Amino acid sequence: MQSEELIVTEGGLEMDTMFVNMGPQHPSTHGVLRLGLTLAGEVITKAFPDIGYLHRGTEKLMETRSYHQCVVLTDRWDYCSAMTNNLAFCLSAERLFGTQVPPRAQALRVVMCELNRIASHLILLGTYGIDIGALTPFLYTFREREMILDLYEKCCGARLTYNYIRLGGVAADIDSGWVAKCREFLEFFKPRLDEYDTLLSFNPIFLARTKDIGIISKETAVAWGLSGPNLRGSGVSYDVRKSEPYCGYEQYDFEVPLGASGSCWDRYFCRVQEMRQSVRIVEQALAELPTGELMAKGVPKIPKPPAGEAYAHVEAPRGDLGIFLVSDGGAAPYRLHVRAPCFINLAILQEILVGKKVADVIAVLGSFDIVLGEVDR
Amino acid sequence: MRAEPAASAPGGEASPRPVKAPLPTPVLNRKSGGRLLTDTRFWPTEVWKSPWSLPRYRAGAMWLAGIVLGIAAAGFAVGELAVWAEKLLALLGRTSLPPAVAAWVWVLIKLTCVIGVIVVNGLWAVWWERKISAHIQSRFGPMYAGGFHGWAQTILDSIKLLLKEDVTPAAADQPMHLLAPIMAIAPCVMAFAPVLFGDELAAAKLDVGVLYIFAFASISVIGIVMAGWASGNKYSLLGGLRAAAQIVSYELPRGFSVVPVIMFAGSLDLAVIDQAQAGYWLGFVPRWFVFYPVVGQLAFIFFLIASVAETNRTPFDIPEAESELVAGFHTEFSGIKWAMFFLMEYGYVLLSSFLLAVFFLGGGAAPLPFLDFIPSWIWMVSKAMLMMFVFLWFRWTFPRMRVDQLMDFNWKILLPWSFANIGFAGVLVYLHRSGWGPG
Amino acid sequence: MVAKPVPGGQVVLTSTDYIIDLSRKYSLWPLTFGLACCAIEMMVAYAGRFDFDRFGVIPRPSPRQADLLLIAGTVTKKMAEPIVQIYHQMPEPRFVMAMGSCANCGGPYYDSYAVVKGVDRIIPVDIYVPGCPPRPEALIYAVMELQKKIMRMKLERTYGATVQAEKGSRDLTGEPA
Amino acid sequence: MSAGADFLDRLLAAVPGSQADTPVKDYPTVRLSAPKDLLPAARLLKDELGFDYLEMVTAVDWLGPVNLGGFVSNPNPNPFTQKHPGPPVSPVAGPGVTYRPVLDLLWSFGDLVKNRKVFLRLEVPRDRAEAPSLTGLFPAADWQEREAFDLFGIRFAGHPNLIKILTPDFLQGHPLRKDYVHAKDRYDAE
Repeated sequence: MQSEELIVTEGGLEMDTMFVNMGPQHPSTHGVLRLGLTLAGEVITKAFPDIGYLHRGTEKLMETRSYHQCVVLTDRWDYCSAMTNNLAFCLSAERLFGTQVPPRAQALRVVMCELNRIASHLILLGTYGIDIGALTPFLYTFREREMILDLYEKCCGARLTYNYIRLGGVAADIDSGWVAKCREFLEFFKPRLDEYDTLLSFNPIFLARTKDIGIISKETAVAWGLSGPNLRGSGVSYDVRKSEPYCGYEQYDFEVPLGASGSCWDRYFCRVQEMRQSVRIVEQALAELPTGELMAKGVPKIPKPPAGEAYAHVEAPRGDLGIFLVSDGGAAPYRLHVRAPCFINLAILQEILVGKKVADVIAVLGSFDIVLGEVDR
Repeated sequence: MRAEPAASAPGGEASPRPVKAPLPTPVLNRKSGGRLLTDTRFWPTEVWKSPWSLPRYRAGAMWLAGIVLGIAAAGFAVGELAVWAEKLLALLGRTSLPPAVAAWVWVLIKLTCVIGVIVVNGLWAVWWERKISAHIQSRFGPMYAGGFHGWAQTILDSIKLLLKEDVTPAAADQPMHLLAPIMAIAPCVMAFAPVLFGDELAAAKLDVGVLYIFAFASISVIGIVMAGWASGNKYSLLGGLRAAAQIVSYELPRGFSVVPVIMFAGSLDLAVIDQAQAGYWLGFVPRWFVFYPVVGQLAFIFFLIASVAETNRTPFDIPEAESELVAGFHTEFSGIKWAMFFLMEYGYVLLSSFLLAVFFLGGGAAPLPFLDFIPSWIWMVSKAMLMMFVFLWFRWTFPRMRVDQLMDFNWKILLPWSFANIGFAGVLVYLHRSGWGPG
Repeated sequence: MVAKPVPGGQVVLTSTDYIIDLSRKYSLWPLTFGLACCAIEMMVAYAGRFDFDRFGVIPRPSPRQADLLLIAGTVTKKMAEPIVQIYHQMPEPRFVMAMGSCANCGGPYYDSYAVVKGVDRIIPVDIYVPGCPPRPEALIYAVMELQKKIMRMKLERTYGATVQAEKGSRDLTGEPA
Repeated sequence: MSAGADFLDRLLAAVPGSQADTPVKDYPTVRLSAPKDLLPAARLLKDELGFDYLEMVTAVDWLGPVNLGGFVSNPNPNPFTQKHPGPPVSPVAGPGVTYRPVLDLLWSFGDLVKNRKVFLRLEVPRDRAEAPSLTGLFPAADWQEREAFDLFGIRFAGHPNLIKILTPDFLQGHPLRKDYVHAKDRYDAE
């Protein structure tokens, strides 16, 4: 797409454009995304995001995997928050089977998914700081994230791809030491959030770089189908945990933080406040953790669900993750479609980046918090 | 993980179950006194009374004190050697060498000293920055590269860089690609001529020292733009053009913020500026230009900001902004050519910190009267290192500004204020001339 | 003269070899280049707890200044050609580390239509790191293994992975074939 | 979903060839009979009924069990492990399901204010899969339609740039079709 044609800027100045390839290997594209930017000087006239560099075709692979084997592949979509991928797939499959998950497993699912939301937002905090140039918050946020990963290691054994939420329940139970350790982490983490606010959120240079950059109005956000903190940053209050509560979210009270103007800073600050709400949810969930068994009865080794279709969606840290599952009665899902929030959030870049400077591209792209594993599936 | 074998279960229970083989004893972590591996997991939540109660904290403090005293002792030793320098000069004079050749040999000796300072500073500053950045970010810096705290890290880095393959991209403009690093590092070395390393310790005694330094310091921007253009890579072209805009526009406030100092000292010669700051007010406040009522502090801050921008360091490091333009103007340079740009950056950081020390912190003058016995060059080097610490510390705490914000800040805030500061200096000099101002 | 016991015979290193290998061993600069989930574990390895900087490993943004190409994630067919381009942009002596089972042999995507089954099909590889994703400790152990391998390199054969290309990536001794 | 069902009757009344379909696991679905009904239905949903949030555009290929030729795993270089056993679950046709050579398209519209959701379905013949594009009404459909084109080969009339989005450029055919057979390329050699 070499477009070196002449353009006339509004000031009547004739400038020739330069095609810059912010290619698959770039320090701040958060993975393998290629942005074809047509620059006039430092201002962008046309942006063409090119994806597919991490397309592994998992939707095709799942047509020859049994339901238990599919859960493993779901970890690798949004690898920053693997727990919510598992949850979305298991909710959709349980709707297909009609199984009822025991209350203790539901509470454990809520605790694990909220901890995963905190860990995923901490990754954003760190890498967004690096994109804007502040290299130190990355180290502090990853130090807190390490503590969450220790908690996951204690109960489900893995650090990143947990495979913990299974069909009909949860894989392993947590021992009493885990609850004490988790409370210790929450106590340690609350003052850290205020520390990040002083370190990065209200830093004058950071504000100057993100305050009124990449503004998305409510209508464009809804028209482009954004979801999650990107939609709530523009002020549209749509959270799947509130609109269609699953796994018992209606028992916990938490607010949904909204942004004021839809700028990069609002999307970023929505995530910081969401972490505070997640801490509240985990505390309430740990307070009255029901007892009982972990897996629903009667989930066979090779499950063969009745023919039919099911759609379930979950509030993943990056947006509204939905799984559309079709079964023809066979051992493998006949068709599985993932409504990937990052894939849909990324499409708006073509419209948002026009007229921005090169430095703003990084600020806007970072504020969308995309993970290429989920974009390309 | 039950360590004890099942046989030790209470005897009374009739155990139809076969006695299981006892679990193998787990592998204990020898270094941590035999505790299980998982127990050694350390969470930052463990709060201890005070850091001094930890033995390794006290050991670290002792090491630090030892290093500082070692440097002070080395200072005395070298101080005595300075006497030998006079004898060496006299020896040169008395030998049968004609005076012109003797002068040339003396210039060569001074030249090797200055180049030695820049190269050794290159090694020291990179290691120091990696250790500072590590400890700011709650991690260890280089630890294993050559023994205690990775002291040989940068020496090994430079040897490796010397032996890297020298890649010149096909799309590059070959001669310019080779010339760019030379054009970048040469002015930096030449700018070090009049820099004062002690009360009279300067390579060349120029009475237009300040003018000379600023003239040569701004030539290396040509090298950067040449690097940006010559490597045929769109990112480096953007980086080179940004560097040209930034360095040239920050030259102005840098020059104007030094004018009050020159007005107070009355001459452009660094030695005279240094002498003008000897002595103390009211017995203990040193007569440094930074302590002049309003003018000193403002000039110090403006010069510091402009020097940070001059050396392309955060928050002004847009020419080699890592997250935007892959590696800015030195994207296509590998091996020793890239090391030249790195050396230039740390050379200018050293130059700026020495200038800050001379102009504002009374280079060579002891802060308190009774500390006069320490030689002047130790005060100069310690003030320069303090200023270099400020430069390095900026890089790990500030985010990066955007190109137009950076330009607005310079032309709309820094430059007008430095003009105003010259006005205040004029008022101060007038008050001083009419008898009752400070100094 | 330092004689190093190595599988398949002795390798005699002169003192200059030792110094050059030591300098290459302690300043391995990888490229900031993450593909998939292993990239997150690589970032954790750079972060505070498993500090890579202790070994002198600093991520460099541009391939021109990098010695180590750390393939962290699934190598898809669309990404294969850029990876080969980056590999050839890196100056000698360069090393390649395949991190994670996707980079080693395709991993959980062994029968996918869009994945290259292992990065050694397109570029010669020095070190394979098993795991999906491998723990940061495993990554640090792999770097230490690479450092041991570098210490066995002799002066006239000082380019790492390319030598393996002629003799297949299994031969580690660097002996003349 | 009875409270929100009034919009269903208005939709069924307005769009001629549409009738309520078996719900996709308790979400109301409407099956359209011809591709030309899609645009009026979408415009009605967006303007009058307040469904201005297009969530998902996807398709299901009802040809039959998936053809194993679409999965290519290279021979295992390790001589000691036994021959590769092939895919874990051989896809056998389930009972009571009628396979037919058709691509079943699905659109999901959401109303964020009143918290409602409706699914539109449309069956399109496999050999010339044509459907009108919704990018005029909903920009969100842009990339999802390109993905449906790339993986299923459905041509969306009126789409600004209908080109490949996910699969590599040299990949022949549309992978998610049940009869897709993978043509070996240079990365699958030996």
